[in-house]
Amino acid sequence: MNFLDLIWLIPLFPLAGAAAMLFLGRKLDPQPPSEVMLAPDLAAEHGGHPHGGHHHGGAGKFIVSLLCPGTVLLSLIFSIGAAWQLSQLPDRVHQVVKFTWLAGLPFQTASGEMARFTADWGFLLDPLSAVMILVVTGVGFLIHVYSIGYMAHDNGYYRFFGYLNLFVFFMLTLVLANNYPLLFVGWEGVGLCSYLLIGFYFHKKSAADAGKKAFIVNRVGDSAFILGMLLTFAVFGTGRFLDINAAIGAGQFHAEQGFGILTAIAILFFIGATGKSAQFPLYTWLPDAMEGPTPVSALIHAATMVTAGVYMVARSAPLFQLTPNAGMIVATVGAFTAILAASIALVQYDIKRVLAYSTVSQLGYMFLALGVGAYWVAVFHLFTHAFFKALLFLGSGSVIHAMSGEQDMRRMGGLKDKIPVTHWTMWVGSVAIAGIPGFAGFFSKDEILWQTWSAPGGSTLLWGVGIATAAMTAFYMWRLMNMTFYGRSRVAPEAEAHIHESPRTMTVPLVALAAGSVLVGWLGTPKVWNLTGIFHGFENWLAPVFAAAHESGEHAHHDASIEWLLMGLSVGLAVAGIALARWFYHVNPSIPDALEARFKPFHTVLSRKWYVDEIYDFLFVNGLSKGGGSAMASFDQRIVDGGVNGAGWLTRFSSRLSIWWDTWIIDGAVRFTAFTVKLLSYPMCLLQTGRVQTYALFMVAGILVFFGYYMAR
Amino acid sequence: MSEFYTSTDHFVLIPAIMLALFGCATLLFDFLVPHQRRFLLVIALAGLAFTGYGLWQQQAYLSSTGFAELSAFNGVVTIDGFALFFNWMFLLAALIMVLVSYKYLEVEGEHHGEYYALVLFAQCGMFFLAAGTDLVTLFVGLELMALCFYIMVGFLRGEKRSNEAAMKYLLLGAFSSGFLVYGFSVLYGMAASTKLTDVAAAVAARQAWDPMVFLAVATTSVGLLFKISAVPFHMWAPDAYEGAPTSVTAYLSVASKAASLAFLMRIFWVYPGPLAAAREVWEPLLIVVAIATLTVGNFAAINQTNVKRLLAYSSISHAGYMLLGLIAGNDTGIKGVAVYVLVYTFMNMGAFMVVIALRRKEIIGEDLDDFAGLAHRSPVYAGLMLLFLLSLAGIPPTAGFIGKYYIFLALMETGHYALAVLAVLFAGVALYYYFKIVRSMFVREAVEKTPLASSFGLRLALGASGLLTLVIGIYPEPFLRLAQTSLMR
Amino acid sequence: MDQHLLSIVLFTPLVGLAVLLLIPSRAVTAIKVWANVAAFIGFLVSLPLVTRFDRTAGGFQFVERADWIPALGVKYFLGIDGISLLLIMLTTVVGFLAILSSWNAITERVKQYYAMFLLLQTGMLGVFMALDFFLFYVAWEVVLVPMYFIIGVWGGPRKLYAAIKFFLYTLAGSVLMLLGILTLYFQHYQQFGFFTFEISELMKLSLPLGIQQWVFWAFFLGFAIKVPMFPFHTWLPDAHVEAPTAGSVVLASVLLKMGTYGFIRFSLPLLPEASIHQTIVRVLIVLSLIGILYGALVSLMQKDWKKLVAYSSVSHLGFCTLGIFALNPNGLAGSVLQQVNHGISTGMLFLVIGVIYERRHTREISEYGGLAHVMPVFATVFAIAMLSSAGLPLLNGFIGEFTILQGAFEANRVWAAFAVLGIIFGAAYLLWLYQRTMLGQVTNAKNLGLPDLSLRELAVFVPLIAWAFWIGVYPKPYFDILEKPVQQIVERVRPDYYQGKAPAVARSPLLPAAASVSNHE
Amino acid sequence: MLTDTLLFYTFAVMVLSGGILTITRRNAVHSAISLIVSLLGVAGLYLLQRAEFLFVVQIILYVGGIMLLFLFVIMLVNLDEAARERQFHGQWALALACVAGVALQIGYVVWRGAGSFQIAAATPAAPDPAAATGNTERLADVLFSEYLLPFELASVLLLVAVVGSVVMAKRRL
Amino acid sequence: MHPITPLHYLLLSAALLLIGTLGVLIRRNIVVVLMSIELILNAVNINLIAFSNSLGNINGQVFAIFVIAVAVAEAAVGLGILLALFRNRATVLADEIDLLKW
Repeated sequence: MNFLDLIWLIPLFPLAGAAAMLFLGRKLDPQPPSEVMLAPDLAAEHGGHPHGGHHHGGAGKFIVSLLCPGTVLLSLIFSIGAAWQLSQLPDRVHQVVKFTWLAGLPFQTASGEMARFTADWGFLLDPLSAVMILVVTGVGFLIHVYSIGYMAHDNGYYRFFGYLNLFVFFMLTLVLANNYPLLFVGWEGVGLCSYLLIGFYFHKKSAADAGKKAFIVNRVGDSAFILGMLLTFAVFGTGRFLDINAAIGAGQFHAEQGFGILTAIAILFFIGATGKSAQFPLYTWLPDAMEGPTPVSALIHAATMVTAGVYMVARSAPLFQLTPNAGMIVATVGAFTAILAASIALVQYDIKRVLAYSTVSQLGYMFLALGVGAYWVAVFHLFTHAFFKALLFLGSGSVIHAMSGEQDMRRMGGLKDKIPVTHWTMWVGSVAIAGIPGFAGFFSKDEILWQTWSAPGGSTLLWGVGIATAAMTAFYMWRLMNMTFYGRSRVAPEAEAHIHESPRTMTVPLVALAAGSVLVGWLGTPKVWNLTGIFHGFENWLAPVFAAAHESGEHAHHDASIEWLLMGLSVGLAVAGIALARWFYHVNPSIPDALEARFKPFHTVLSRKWYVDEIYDFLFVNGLSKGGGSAMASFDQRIVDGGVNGAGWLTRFSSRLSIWWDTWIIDGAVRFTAFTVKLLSYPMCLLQTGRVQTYALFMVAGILVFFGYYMAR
Repeated sequence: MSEFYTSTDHFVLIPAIMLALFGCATLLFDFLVPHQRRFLLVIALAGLAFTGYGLWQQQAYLSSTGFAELSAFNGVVTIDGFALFFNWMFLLAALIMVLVSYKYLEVEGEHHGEYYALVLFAQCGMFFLAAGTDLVTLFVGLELMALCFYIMVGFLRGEKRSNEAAMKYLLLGAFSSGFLVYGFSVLYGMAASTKLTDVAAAVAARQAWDPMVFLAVATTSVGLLFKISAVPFHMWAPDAYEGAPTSVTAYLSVASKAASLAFLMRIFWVYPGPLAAAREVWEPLLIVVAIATLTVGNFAAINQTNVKRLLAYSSISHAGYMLLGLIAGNDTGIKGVAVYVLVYTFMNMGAFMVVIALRRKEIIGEDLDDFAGLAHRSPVYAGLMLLFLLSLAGIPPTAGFIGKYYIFLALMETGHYALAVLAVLFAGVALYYYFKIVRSMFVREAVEKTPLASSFGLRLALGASGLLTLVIGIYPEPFLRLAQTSLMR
Repeated sequence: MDQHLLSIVLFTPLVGLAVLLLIPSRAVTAIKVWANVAAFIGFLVSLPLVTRFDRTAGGFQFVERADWIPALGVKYFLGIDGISLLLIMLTTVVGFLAILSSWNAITERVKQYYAMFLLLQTGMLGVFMALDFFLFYVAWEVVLVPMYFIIGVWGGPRKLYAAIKFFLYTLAGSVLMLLGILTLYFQHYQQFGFFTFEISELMKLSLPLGIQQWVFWAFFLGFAIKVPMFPFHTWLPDAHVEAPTAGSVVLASVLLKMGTYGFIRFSLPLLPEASIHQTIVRVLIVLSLIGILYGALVSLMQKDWKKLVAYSSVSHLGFCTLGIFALNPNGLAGSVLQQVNHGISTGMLFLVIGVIYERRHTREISEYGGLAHVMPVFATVFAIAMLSSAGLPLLNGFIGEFTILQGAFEANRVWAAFAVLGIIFGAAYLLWLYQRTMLGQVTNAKNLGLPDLSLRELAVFVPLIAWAFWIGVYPKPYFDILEKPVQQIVERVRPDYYQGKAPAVARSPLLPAAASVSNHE
Repeated sequence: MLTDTLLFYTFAVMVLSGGILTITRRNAVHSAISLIVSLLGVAGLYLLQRAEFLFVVQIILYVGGIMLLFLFVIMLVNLDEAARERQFHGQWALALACVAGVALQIGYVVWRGAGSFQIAAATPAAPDPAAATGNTERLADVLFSEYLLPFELASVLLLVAVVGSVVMAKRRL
Repeated sequence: MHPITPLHYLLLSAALLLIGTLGVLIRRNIVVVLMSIELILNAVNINLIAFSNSLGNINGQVFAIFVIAVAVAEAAVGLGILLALFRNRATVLADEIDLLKW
């Protein structure tokens, strides 16, 4: 069968699953969606993590666990089929348009000719989107499977899977869309799902708040994205990727040196991306998003959704080619975010937060790559990162599962033998992310660094930042490994009791992902290794997409020696980082505390995450009043009071103002009129004294006026 | 027939004669066979019927011969479309009034033949107010009407408030008519004649700002504006309206106002309009008066709690609207005034009739509280009242809107934009106090449950007015054509 | 049949009313049943309008023209184009659902209640069908009275204040509008020698800009108060908060649209020069933008559930006016579509409030929380309503807002930038509302036993939800319906718009040259 | 001429002084008396103006009729305590001011347009009408030809007056 | 000694008119108020007669007759009402009858 023409089905399978869950879910899984609780204190302990034992509850639940991963599997199969058939095509582009979705009316483009404001319900399959759907469906499927075990004892089991499927649907729509508006549909959709899934334990206030924060921060980015789209329409008269690329390819537009209209578009898109992909300054929602169940963190906040921004920028590569300034901004922001997040990750104790910041940092890497014009590398890193970061999250999930919900690494340690599978898989993941040669992370990261060094857009400074980040990454990952699996156990005795390896539904995906984390890297080996064929598969595969990018990106070839040198340097640093971490947290655990004591202020700054949240707090929420207090707590407090992340303080002030305005000025004016009318009416009644001669007097006064008018004339 | 009294004279005079005759008839009948009130009613109605017949004949004659007018008694009285139109209005008002009075007077315990006689005599006076073309005729007609009203206002002789109202009304009325006739004397001095045509000629002969003309204008308008209760000559109205028997109030507020308006128009505008030539003199005065009238009428009405008094003030403001039509002064304006009078007759009498229905033994029924919960007790009455009030406020599709519509249009046509804006805004204010009544009818709970005092006559009149108020609002065509034909000469 | 279709649609509710009056007040159930039936019939008879409507034809269809008051040159002149069609369908559907929704809500004076609703229905339909200004004005005013009673009799504690406020505000505006109408009427008489109120005739007028502006402002007062645009909005929250649920629904869904419809149908075509005039456009746009942000901001701070939604209406209607005065096809079409959307989504939101109010008789947001545990279906419905109101893609709101934004953006990029802010806030206050009421633990014992949606209530929501998704996923039919009329209006205001930019720039200062304006300043 | 002038001023003084006394006398009876004086003065002016018939009417009707009516009423409603009451309304000063104002204005108007008030016979040099036919006949001619209708109307008016005063004055009908 | 012109009569009548007005305005005793009204009407008559004479036109005198008739009628009815009022209120003072006000 012809998968290429059926790509429009790929998103629909999960949608069907989601719909089924929405309508039939409660029938299949009759237990209440979530027990009603009056006592808030119950909420805390009801973290929603399953406590021990795992037996599937009822046939209904079983059907759910078959159906939902099943749909994703189906999509996976179709995706693979489509991808394979795509590779057979000469130009490796296939577009399927089902119908005109947004059928707007004619309008005048900036240049003045008429165009129609339309957007297809249409799908574009090219190497880039092929990679994405493979990642989404593949990793997505594994995580679905994992969730079967992980969520086994949670309430709203069906709800969880429904949301998850819905997410997959939107994500696939996002990556398959053939135009910006439809991409935006997926874009918003995944945002919604992340909101729903973060707030899955919606009885947990923190969870709900985090969800809201995520949604609204994203909305800020989205608004920029919308403007970007509108500007695109104004300039190109269309939102179709192919048409835009064609227009650019046709040389209608020239590279902008200053800040022209194209740069404006590019920057707006990038702002949108920073929202979705948690780049500075809009990254703060991602760590909070860890309130959600771990599989969600893995799928949405590591592997797929957060990479949507990267995908979108890559998708707009031809545009960014024309706007070097925009590219520079992207690179800078990426690099800065990378090192910032990494530095924060150095001192976190919550295992998931470490990973969250590491994700932010890795995304920074990708944007760095995009910024310097090495698009395929960015996508490559996205690809590898999807595997090992998902692996790490799932692993941490498995750990947390084993520790019955404990997330603080200071209460772990020595778990190596208790949960071996988890340990080994996570070991692989850490090695991969640390950038040890042979593992996936190494290849992509190293390529990024090399491009940063060599590409015209790149610079030594950016490279420096990158490599420093690499070293930090190695350090905090192995800090995590050491604190969790090695050394003596610091586990609370009662938890000690039932530490157990996770069920097979959870370990199997771990293993699969671990395998991936080793292998996929080999698709893009460094040029200097002079391997060929499959070992350069990734670049070649994506070549047609970034063709435009490449001519210009094709830079004067440096001599191999430098590349070897840099490679060695980065590896060396990685190893050093690992060693240091082992020394600190395994060999001689006292050092960190000593250091912490020595560099108290610095440590605090890091552990307070560079006070970014506080700064926002100060800027937007209402720092002017209370600065201190536990940062996050007060932050959320303010958010909730202020109503919205960001403009909270401003908002409260201005809306107070406007309410005041309403009641006093506008209504005031009205009431004042009414009041005066009433007021005037009293004297007018009082004139009516009831004395007949007063009346006569008034008549005479009238005559007086008449004559007066005659005389005054 | 002698040349004293030609057939034309007779033909023209028929309605007046009928009214006078039946007036005397009621008096006599009441004197000879006392306590046969039903017959009194019948006689009065018969009188009105004959009058109507006479008017009908005149209408037919005019339309058949195509004459613009038919003047008699060597020109002291003239029947033209204008006169006929207004006489129809008076007749309708009187008819309704007589119908509703029967039960009401029973309730008040003041049921006498004189009452009907006075109604008919007042009609007689009004006839000459609309038809007279001679200062003397008009003056005597006015006084005739006025006297009847003084007496009718004070008809509840046992009632302090009725006496007081009558006294005030008489004193001020006589006072104002003193000025009026003073003005007339000046006019006579100018023209050496009392015929309106001659006067008009004489006034036109002098230049606009001639002091004598002005003296005439000033003094005359005092009397005229008093009768239509325009500010600052309005102050009798609220007291008289409140103190008078409600049926009389209704009649007073409609018929007397309409008659005086006809009078005013005869003097100021309608052919031969003696003072028409001096327009530039009196227009500014009238504008000021109109604004004052609208303002005072609407504002003072706002915190009235006595419905009769509230309606009294509202009728003052309506006088203001009619004046606006006169100020605009073009055909639309005059037609507007006519239409306004037409619709005003129905809606205002209707509103007062509901008040009458609320008057029962031991229940005054004039206060806002007496209206509370009327919607439950008798939804029909409440609905009708709502209709009348909406119409008074000028909300389409009710008759009131048509009237206001013409006024506004006339103002826009003649470029009185500021006045137009003022007028429409006051419509808003008016709505506010009318809806005070609506509110207490529909929203508040009933306080007392005594059934309403309704009679066949009342129901008939009420139904008719309600129907007309609605019909004129929805399909005004025939009525507009009537006004059109009657006023354009 | 076709030539009387509109009259049939128009008068069905009135006939229903007549029959209703014959039913004795005691037979409450009979009254309820009949009212629902009548409203439903009203909906059914309006369906042929859709099926027989010719999308390809410009101009008005189903035209009905008869003398009404020849003396004034008033005609009984009905006719619809795409714009009216959509609003009429909205009216019939929402009207029916509103009546259906008040089955349990209204216990006293049931007969009067339903009578008022049927009367209201006719009035609103008349407004959207009339092609004769007089008829339009009459219908416009007819709407006021029943709404006054619906608020004033069956409303909340401060109902009297709210009701009279609503009435006076709207009346004040509309009487001034009447003066504007009369000016046109008289001008036409002077230019052509006969009186008429027909829009088509009045469009032949050639008025000096001065008069056009005066008339425009007169109209503006009438329409802007109804919409309501920024400084005139204060009647809205009161009216909404005090009105019974169904009242709020109709008020928000249909009544407010009378204002925007007035702008589209009358201000633009009749006063083209004034409508394109710089200052006027600037003022209106600025007011719209203020309305958007301002409504959103105020909503954020509301403690009262219903008031919040009411203020959100101000914000949404701001989008509609923004779209109208972008004066280009997408702006207008988006605006009309957004009017329908607002009708659907805000209607749903008010119904949601009604449902919960019937159960708990309070609208204090702080009274609620964690309802998602107790009433999952309800929570889902609310979520959909909220998302469609917040403009989430694949729901109706997005299509409208996005198209409007395109229009605004085309006109002037800075406006669009501001309007986008409104979207962010929109998400904010709605999410926050949802979170405070639906999520978290059940903090209030009173909420524990609340029953979930009954079938009847669900039946009220389902059509609206379906509609929301339809517009969101496949809006093409709507744009097809709107294309012709919008084109006519745009060509009326900017004759050479469709010829492309070059002249347009010369004519209107609204379109900045491509390079000169960048949108992030 | 001289006699005319003198008479005019005499009567004028009667009229005005009588009027002033009427509105200033404490006792209503005195007011009535001074009103009679004033009315007589007016009658005299009629005579000066060759309106003999009116002169008679004035004497008989007013002085004879109306004044009696007044006096009856004064007797009926015994005004002794009324006489003891304060006589002037509280607003008298204001009223005086207003009236004075109006007086000035009228004066101004008259002075301004004295010319326009100079009434002259439409037909100049009218022969002394009294010589031709008596004033009364001419009056009658006009009254019963030209003013027949008002005359009839006046009868109705008087009837109403009678009925009215009866209705009002009688204790019960 | 200059001749007497209509102007003199005009001024005289104006004066009488104002005196009457003053009486209406300031006298509390309704009887006297009615008298003042008589004064006003007489002022009118002076006017009419003066004009009639100087115009050599008799109509003025006729008019005057009607004015007198009206004066009589008003006086009669006025006094009647006064009696009715006096019966109920036992006062003839104008500013004491103020039940109806505001």
